[in-house]
Parts: sequence; C-alpha cells; structure tokens
Amino acid sequence: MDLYQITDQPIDTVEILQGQGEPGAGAQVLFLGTVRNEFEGRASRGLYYDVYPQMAEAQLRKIGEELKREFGVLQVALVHRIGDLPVGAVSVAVCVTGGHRDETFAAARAGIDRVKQTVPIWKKEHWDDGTSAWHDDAGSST
Amino acid sequence: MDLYQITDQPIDTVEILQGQGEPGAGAQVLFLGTVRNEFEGRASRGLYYDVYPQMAEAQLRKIGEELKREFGVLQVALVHRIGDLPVGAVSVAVCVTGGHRDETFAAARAGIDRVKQTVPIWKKEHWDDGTSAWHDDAGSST
Amino acid sequence: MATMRITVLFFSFAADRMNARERAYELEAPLTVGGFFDQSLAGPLGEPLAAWLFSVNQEWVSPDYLLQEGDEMAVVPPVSGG
Amino acid sequence: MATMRITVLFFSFAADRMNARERAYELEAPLTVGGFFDQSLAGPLGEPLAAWLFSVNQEWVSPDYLLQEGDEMAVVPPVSGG
Repeated sequence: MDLYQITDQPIDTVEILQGQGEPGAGAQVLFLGTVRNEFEGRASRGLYYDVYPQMAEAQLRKIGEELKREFGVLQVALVHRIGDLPVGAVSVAVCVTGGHRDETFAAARAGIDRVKQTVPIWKKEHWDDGTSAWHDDAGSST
Repeated sequence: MDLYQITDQPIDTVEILQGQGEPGAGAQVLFLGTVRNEFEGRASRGLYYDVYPQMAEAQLRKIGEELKREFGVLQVALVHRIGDLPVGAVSVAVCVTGGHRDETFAAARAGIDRVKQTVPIWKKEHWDDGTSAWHDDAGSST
Repeated sequence: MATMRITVLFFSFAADRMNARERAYELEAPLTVGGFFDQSLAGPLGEPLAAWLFSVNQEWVSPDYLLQEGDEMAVVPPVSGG
Repeated sequence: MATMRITVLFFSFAADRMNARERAYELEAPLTVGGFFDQSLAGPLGEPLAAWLFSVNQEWVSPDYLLQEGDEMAVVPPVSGG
C-alpha cells in the first residue's frame, strides 16, 4: 500500500515495512533519516520541523507517483515527522518495494533526494549552546 | 551493534533496526531481499537455500568490516536466512547506519552485491510446475 | 478598482520576520504576486523576491500570477526537510 | 608414502552429484587439491576444475594447495545467495 504522510507522532517503521508486500517483489529498501548530534561540526540538541501540511502531503504523493513511473517500482511510502525532535529520532522514512534491487535502490535514493529538495518542510537547529537557527536562513545572525 | 548471522528462522527486521543506533548517525538504509514469484519469467513457488554455515558467517563479517572501512559507515547488520522459503519471505537483510545518506546508500548497495557474489550460499528454485533446480547449475537438465 | 481579500501564510524564518504565520490582506486588483511582494512584503521579509518561492491555493506560482479574491498565498523559504 | 585422512564437504548441486554432503577420504601424500580433484572428484562432479571453488579449513585455497592430515576441504559451486 502506498503511504504519503506528514505526522507529529513517532514514525512507525514496522507498520511501514509490513504495509508493503507484492507477489512480484524481490527487493525492499527502507531509508530512515535521523536527527544528528551535530551539523557542520557544531553540536546540536535536536531539530524543530515546520511544514506547510497540505502542500507537503500533496508533494509526497507526487514524488511517489514519479518514482513508480520513472523507476518501475511497485510500492512507495514517504513519511515525514514534524515538530520538535531529539537527537536520534527518525525524521523521515522512505520505503520502496520493487522487482529487483537496481531500480529499488535507485528509486529510494531519488525519493529521499526529492523529499529534501521539494517538500515544503523547514528545519530549525537547536544548537547545544542554547541558541536556535533555521537552516538556509541567509539573514540569520546565529 | 554489528550483526552477522545465518539463520533458519524468519528474519526479524524490527530487531535489526532497533539494534542500530549511534549518536552521530543521520542515515540508515535497510535492504530486504524477498523471495519472488518468478525467475526469468518462469513461475516459482519458492526457494531452498543451502549454506556452508561457518564460512558464510565469517564472510558476512568480512564484508561488514570492509563496508565500515571503505565507506566510513558506523554500523552494519548482514543476515541471511536459509532452508525452504515461500514466495514473499525475506531471505536476506542488509542494514547500514552512517553519518549521511551518500555513504550509507553506497555501503548498503555494496553490501547486498557482495553478499550475493561472495557468501557460500546456494539457492534451488522450486518451480511452479513441481520441478526444482539449483541456480547456476550448468549441468542441470531442467 | 475592485477590492480583493487574500490570506497569506508564512513559514520558517518568513513567519519569524513577519511575526505571524498567517495574515489577511485587502488589496486593489489587478495585482500580481510579485507586485504584492514589492508593495507589502519585501520590507519586513528583508530579502529580495528571488529568495522565495510562492504558492497560491497550494500550487506553485510564478511572481506574475494575478491574485484573485479569496486566494490562499504562501511565502515559502528554501526547503530544508529530511 | 604417508597416508592422510581428509574430510570433504559438498554443497548445492555438488552434493547432489556426489550423493553426499560429506565424505571421508584416505589419500597418499603429497597431494594437491587439484590432484585430488582430478583423481577422485572430476568424474562424479561432471565439470572441470575451473567450474568450482575450493576451501580448506574454511579458508579459500587455490588448486595447488597441498592437502594435510585432518583437513576439512569443501567443493564450492558458484554462489547464488541473496
């Protein structure tokens, strides 16, 4: 079953994996992005994710349909968590089921790249020194 | 925790995912190989996997150490199930945890390729017509 | 000249700079997204038009889109999900 | 000439053709893996030396490895896991 979801709850990877099953499937690739304890060498306590929910879910669905069409894979799940996330939490899950590993790996990789490039979600770093700053904010003083 | 295992039991993907966690991790890639319902266009009921257990586990460990050294990833799990497996069953799991998605995807892909190319495991196809044949058996009549 | 009412959504640091996640505007038609940006948003947002993406009613639009009564427009900073 | 006893493991279709997964051999030293193959295995296995890999005591060996008393040798068909 395809799944495209923005959620403020922990991402249930078990449910995502179990929701995917096709008789013609030979390969499944699950990518999980987790909150790191540093960014570009600077210590971090975690991230806050802002989202434009309706556009983001529509964009996840659009990416999934592209992946199935371009790579010929069978099923796609794209889930992004938003809100405040501590270090180690899963922020994004991409799960692709396909016939063979070539197209399944390629689609999963394209999937996470497109999620990061095109879905209206923004992250704010909670630095370990107590300050916070949005990523890609050219006008930020921190 | 690194994990290198040959098992005749169902592969527990939840345990594999949960066993991997590193404060510096930002990416996790899980590849699952599942038994397909056909091979090269011919309908199949499932597979039987034979194994040289001690050499296979040693080779899984060798591959995992290569992946960590070559790609700089943090943790690796390589698990292969053997015995009789029905269509849809997970036969092999590769799980790699790394700092970023580039090296984590690359290591997971190299991991499954090397498992397939170098671990002493052999599969016999149970064709839907009731016959069986080992893969890569040049002398096979079926 | 016709008056139109639109809603504008702000996200991430655009919301911080506007001190709002949503604002209602009453504007004189005809007016493009780009014209509206120059007139009402460029100052508080502090960065030029090229620094932002825009959507209307949840579809991406270019700055020459002509705003319509009831539109939901959004000012979208460079995305950074994942 | 010294006599040595070795164990040989067979997997996959090698096991089918030998009708055994394991056999004990009593051989006259010195003898290489390749020599032993030509003498005792080439016939029943039905394919030339180049079609197989060999291990001794769970390490890969070339056909010129000299077999030793107590060795566990394996005849390894092309692998096909995954």
